[in-house]
Amino acid sequence: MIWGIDLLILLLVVICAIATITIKDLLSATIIFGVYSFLMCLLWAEMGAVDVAFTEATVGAGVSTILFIGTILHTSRRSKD
Amino acid sequence: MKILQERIKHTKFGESLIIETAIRIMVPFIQLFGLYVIVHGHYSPGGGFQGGVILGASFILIGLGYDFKTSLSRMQEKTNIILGNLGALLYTGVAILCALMGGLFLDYSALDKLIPMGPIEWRSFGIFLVEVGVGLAVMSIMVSLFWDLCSGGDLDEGL
Amino acid sequence: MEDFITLVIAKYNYWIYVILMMIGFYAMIGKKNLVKKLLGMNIFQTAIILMFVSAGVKKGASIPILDKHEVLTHGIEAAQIVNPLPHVLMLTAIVVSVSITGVALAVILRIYRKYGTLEEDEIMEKLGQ
Amino acid sequence: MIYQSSIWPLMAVLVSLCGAIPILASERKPNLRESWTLLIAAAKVVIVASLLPTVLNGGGFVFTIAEVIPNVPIQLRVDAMGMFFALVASILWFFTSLYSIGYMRALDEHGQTRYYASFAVAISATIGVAFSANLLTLYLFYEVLSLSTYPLVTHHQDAEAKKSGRKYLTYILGTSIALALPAMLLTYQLAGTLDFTSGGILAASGASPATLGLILVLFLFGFAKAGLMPFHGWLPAAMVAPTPVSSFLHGVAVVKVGVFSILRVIFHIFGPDLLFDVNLGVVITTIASLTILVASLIALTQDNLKRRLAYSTIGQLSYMILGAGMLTAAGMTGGLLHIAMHAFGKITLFFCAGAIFVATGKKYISQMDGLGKRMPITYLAFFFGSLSIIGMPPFGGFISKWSLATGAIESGQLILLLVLLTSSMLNALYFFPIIYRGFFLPAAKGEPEGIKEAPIFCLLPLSITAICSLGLFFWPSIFLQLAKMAVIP
Amino acid sequence: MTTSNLHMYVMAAPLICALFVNLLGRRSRTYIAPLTLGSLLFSSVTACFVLANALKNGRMSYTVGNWSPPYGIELIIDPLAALMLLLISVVALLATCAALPTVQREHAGKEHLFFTLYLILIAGLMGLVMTGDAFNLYVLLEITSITTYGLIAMGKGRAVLSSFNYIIMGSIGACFYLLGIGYIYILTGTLNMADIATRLPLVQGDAAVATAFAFLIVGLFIKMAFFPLHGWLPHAYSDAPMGAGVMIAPLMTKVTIYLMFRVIFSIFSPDYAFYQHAIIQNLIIWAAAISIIAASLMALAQRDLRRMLTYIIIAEVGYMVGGIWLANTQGLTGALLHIVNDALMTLCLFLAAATILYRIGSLHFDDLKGLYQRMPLTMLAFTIGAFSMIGVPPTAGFFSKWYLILGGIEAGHWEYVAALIFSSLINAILFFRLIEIAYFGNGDHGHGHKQTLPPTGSAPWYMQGSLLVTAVTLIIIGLGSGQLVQGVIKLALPAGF
Amino acid sequence: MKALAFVATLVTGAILLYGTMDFPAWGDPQAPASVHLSTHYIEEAVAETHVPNIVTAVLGDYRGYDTMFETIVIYCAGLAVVSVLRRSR
Repeated sequence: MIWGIDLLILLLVVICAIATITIKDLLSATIIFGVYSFLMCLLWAEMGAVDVAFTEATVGAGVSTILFIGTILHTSRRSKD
Repeated sequence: MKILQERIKHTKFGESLIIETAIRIMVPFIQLFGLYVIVHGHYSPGGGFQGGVILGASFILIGLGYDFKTSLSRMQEKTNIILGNLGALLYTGVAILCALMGGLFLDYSALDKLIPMGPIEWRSFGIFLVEVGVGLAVMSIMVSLFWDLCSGGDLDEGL
Repeated sequence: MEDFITLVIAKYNYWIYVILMMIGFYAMIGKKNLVKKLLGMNIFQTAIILMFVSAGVKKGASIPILDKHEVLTHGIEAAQIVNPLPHVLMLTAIVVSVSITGVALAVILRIYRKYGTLEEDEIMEKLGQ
Repeated sequence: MIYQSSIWPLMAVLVSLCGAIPILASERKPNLRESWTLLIAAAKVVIVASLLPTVLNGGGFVFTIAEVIPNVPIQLRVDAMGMFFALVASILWFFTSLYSIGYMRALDEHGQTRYYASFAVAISATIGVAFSANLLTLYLFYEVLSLSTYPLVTHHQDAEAKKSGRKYLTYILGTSIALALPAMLLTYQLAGTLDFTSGGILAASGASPATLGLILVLFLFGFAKAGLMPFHGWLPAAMVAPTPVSSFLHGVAVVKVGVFSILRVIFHIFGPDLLFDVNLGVVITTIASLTILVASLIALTQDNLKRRLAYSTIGQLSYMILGAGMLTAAGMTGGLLHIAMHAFGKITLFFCAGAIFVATGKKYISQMDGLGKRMPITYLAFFFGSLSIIGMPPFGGFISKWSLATGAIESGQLILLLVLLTSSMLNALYFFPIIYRGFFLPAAKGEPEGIKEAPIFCLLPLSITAICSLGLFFWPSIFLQLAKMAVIP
Repeated sequence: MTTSNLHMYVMAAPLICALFVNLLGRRSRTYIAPLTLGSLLFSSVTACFVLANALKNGRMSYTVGNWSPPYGIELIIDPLAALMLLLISVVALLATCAALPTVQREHAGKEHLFFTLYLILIAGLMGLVMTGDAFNLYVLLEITSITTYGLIAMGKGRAVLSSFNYIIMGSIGACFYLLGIGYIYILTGTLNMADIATRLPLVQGDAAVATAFAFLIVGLFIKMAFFPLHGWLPHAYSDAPMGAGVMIAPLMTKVTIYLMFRVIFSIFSPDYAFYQHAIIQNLIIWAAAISIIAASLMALAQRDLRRMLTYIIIAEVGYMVGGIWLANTQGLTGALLHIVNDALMTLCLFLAAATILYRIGSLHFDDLKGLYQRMPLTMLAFTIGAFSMIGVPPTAGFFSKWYLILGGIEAGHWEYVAALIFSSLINAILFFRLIEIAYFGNGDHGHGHKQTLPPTGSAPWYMQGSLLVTAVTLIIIGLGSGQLVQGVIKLALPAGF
Repeated sequence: MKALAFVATLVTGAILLYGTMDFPAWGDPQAPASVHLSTHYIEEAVAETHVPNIVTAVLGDYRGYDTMFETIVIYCAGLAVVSVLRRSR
């Protein structure tokens, strides 16, 4: 286990999380959230939790993002904060 | 003008031959993989839930690549709901069946009285059964979530 | 100082999860946009999942999928395999989280249909009239 | 005292409670409904009277309904004190039922079914209070009584009734929840039981005098039905009710339930000895004396006949509490006895007020000039009643007042005697003008000629109760004996 | 195998029937009522046997899947859990009688969806009271939440907004609970409540245990709408469809309070929860007192029956939380008894509200004039429920309040005692205001408010029947509270109380 | 409002951080979580259920009750979405 990569991913995860909640365009925020999920999934795979990683990859980065996008397209992309 | 609008409505916007073909080729493999993940959950990562999501994703992909109507025609809404119900029913039914067969709730080895094949083997098989149930339910619900959320609940116009 | 650095090395994973959790929590209660709140909720839940998964990690251990015959004949040393229990729990938690997300999105759609906006303060203004 | 287990106390309570059902059922047949009412009233008198001999012989009955709280069951018990009150209430209910029929029919009131049903529940609760074996049971029936009288007070369902009903509930329910309930809980916490035991249950608890004083004050004001000032305001307000309600409930049942509860607390929760030891009798007598004097003075200024009677009631109620507060045998007997004597007197007065209203539609004393000549029986009865209240011989009121006065002397607090005498004088001052106006002043000009006595159903009960007040002077033995047995076990 | 599966059938019946309601109900409406009522009736009857068994044999440990306790999921059926099972099934059964016609009117075409969610919610609540596993509790908590979100969002008006608000708050609560469980898992390595309880005292880290405790309790506080965290409840419960509110309002908060009881006594020890942090204990009791007073005052400001009732629910939560944290026998007895009583009281009032809504089409105070003449039986039951809320003997509400106040006196928490009495008074005002409106107003001189109300028909007999049964039960429970306390609740109190 | 949220977040985070002080070091094989329950699963699960993927074994059998409700949760989510979104006909 190379803790450099570990730390890098963790840092990226935090950056993605902050970006997700600060970006005003909801569609972008959702996509970044997908990235966040995917990074999370990497992290867990690296920690040995393959099943969880698998699930997160299919659900968090996949279906969840699509659902978000579907909703946003039916509502509005705009966010004041 | 009106005719033009009609025509725009009928020519499926946002579709290209490449995407359609790619999806047409990919979907069966994705579904196969989904089934593999469900069935092979005992020996590799995955299981009912992940496989179910993948199966569902294949239908979602149809909905994304083609249009809404096509995905609805591939999987009837009614069938979908019945499948989801059957999945949940399979799980709870097995659980109850274990209790009715004289064991405890969800004690798969009690099913040995039904078909004798060894209590431990039954545990393995019981897990398989419920995984299939989970897979069915999850697939159906994922598709249903997609349909409803991406069409705003009307099931006519999708993404 | 030495102690502090060892503490950092030993615990930084936990700290990252606390930071993520704070980000999510803040979005849930501080943001006005309903979708943002929901994204915050998802971040919150992933943070918790991260915590659980971290709890199952063992240095130098392998994934919890074994060789059936090997194990049945020779047995296995528990320290070689990561702790599978948190994984199981978190599978459930992920499912729960996606279910809630689904329901919340449906509710958001209805809210938009009714009020034409997703900003909390604008909705409140509309209600006030 | 040996109590024998028996279902009859429960029957005494239930007979009218269950009686409410046939009354409600026969809504469309007034005659049937009124027959039910009378039948139930008669049955109640019979049941209560049938328990009397045993009690007079020093026995008693007990019946446990449910075991609700450790050491505190919901239990009925018939002892001398309860018997005393139950007897008064059940006899007078019979007369009131008769009177109600006449009154309600003459005025053609609406909602008579509800009226009779509520009345039946109310009398049930009254008997329940009388036969309660412990404070919890008493509280239970006390609350039932408060709630069941609400429809009676607000019978007219107009704005004034609404206002009075609100006031009524605020005072009665408010005090019972805010004051009596905590007091009861404190008692339970200190004593571990709530059983009425002669000699009291708090004596053994070793509570400090301050705590005891607090509990006592909470009880005194908590049972606001007794009308101790400053929690008396509901009684004049409740006079908007039809007169039979005022006469029976606010002359007898409701107010006496309040007094009875306080007497129970003094006799059987604290015990006179404990009160004497920590010198808390003074608290009771002070509050009671103030109420007596102030209420009598206010009564002088009232022009509405029923309101004057209401203030008079407030004053008279405090006599009973005053008697108990003297903590002497004679005083306590007098207090208890006054329940009966005042009941017979006051109900007569209210009946007369009602009869006047039925016959003439008049409510105010200033309009009643010269009525005595046209309604001689009513006015004579009124005369008897007021004499009894004032305490003149040969009327029942004299006996209780005499006993009270003896008690005051025994206790050495001569100021109390002064209070009694002053108040009697004030009583005379606010009653005699009415009679004087009735008999000796000429009727006002423009008075319609056709005024005559109220219907027979009104007239009969009031004559009987008036005669009873007279008779009680000569044959007070049953009540006297019961009162004595209650005070000296 | 000596252990019985009875309690599992209690829970499984609504669960399985829920799936069938969805399958068959979409074909024809006629399947729904028999399936729903049948399963709940079965549950109620079975729950009686479970309770009898539990009283006879004492606490029973049941392992799902026949794995010995720390490895498999353990269920605990003690008298209290059995009592809660019975309570839930009976309340649900009675509520369903009112829910069926209401839903038929409000959500025609969606009944199968409604009742599927409804039955799963009931099954989830039943699972909650039995579980002995901390993580299983989380999953079940989420089941109940997610069904509730759905049910509430089906309502009219601003229901969706309330539902979203509830989703956010509920998720925060559940996440906090999960965080607490995570901490405990990291410290002890187990999820079984009994196992945690044995291993927790050996754990070195005091800070982590305290954090875990704080998050578990705060999470549950959010879920039960305890005072500063109550903001979501009034809207959520008053905007919910009446059919759902009738069942959710009596059960949800009560079950959560029961869970708090379980967490305190099964995971932690009373010694840890109450005595090591006396400041926290005082703080919570103060919060309970403030909660009671504030919620009562808020209720006073409402002009709609259902909103008023929701605020009363918050006040009642204060009663029970305070009672548990008083940490003495009387307080605990009172709190547990009040869980039972309050569920029935709230049920009675909500059933009455549902019946009135069905008939009149509105619950605004101005529209309730003269109800005593129009619906005497309903108002009679309502009055009994109101008396119970106020605490008039011999209705049930009086007796639990009795124990609670005694507990407060014993513990010397006078603020709590004062709050209880104050709230009784406020309740008296609240309900008598209503009773006055319903008793007096003759409806015809409406002051401009008299709009056209939806067409009304008299409520079906089973709706009124369940209401009357509830009202009578209130009195029976009141008279039988001695037996209830001695026979069940005394057995349920943890050791040392 | 934002300030309040921020403060609440900080307080929550601080408490959580305070709690992590007592945690075992990250990846410690001797941590309580790694030595108590999970060893049983790792060592016995295959023999007891004949499933080599321990996660599946625990998910499907040891904690099958959880998983059953997990399925119900997602089932409910689907139903809830349908019931919330569909306009009633």
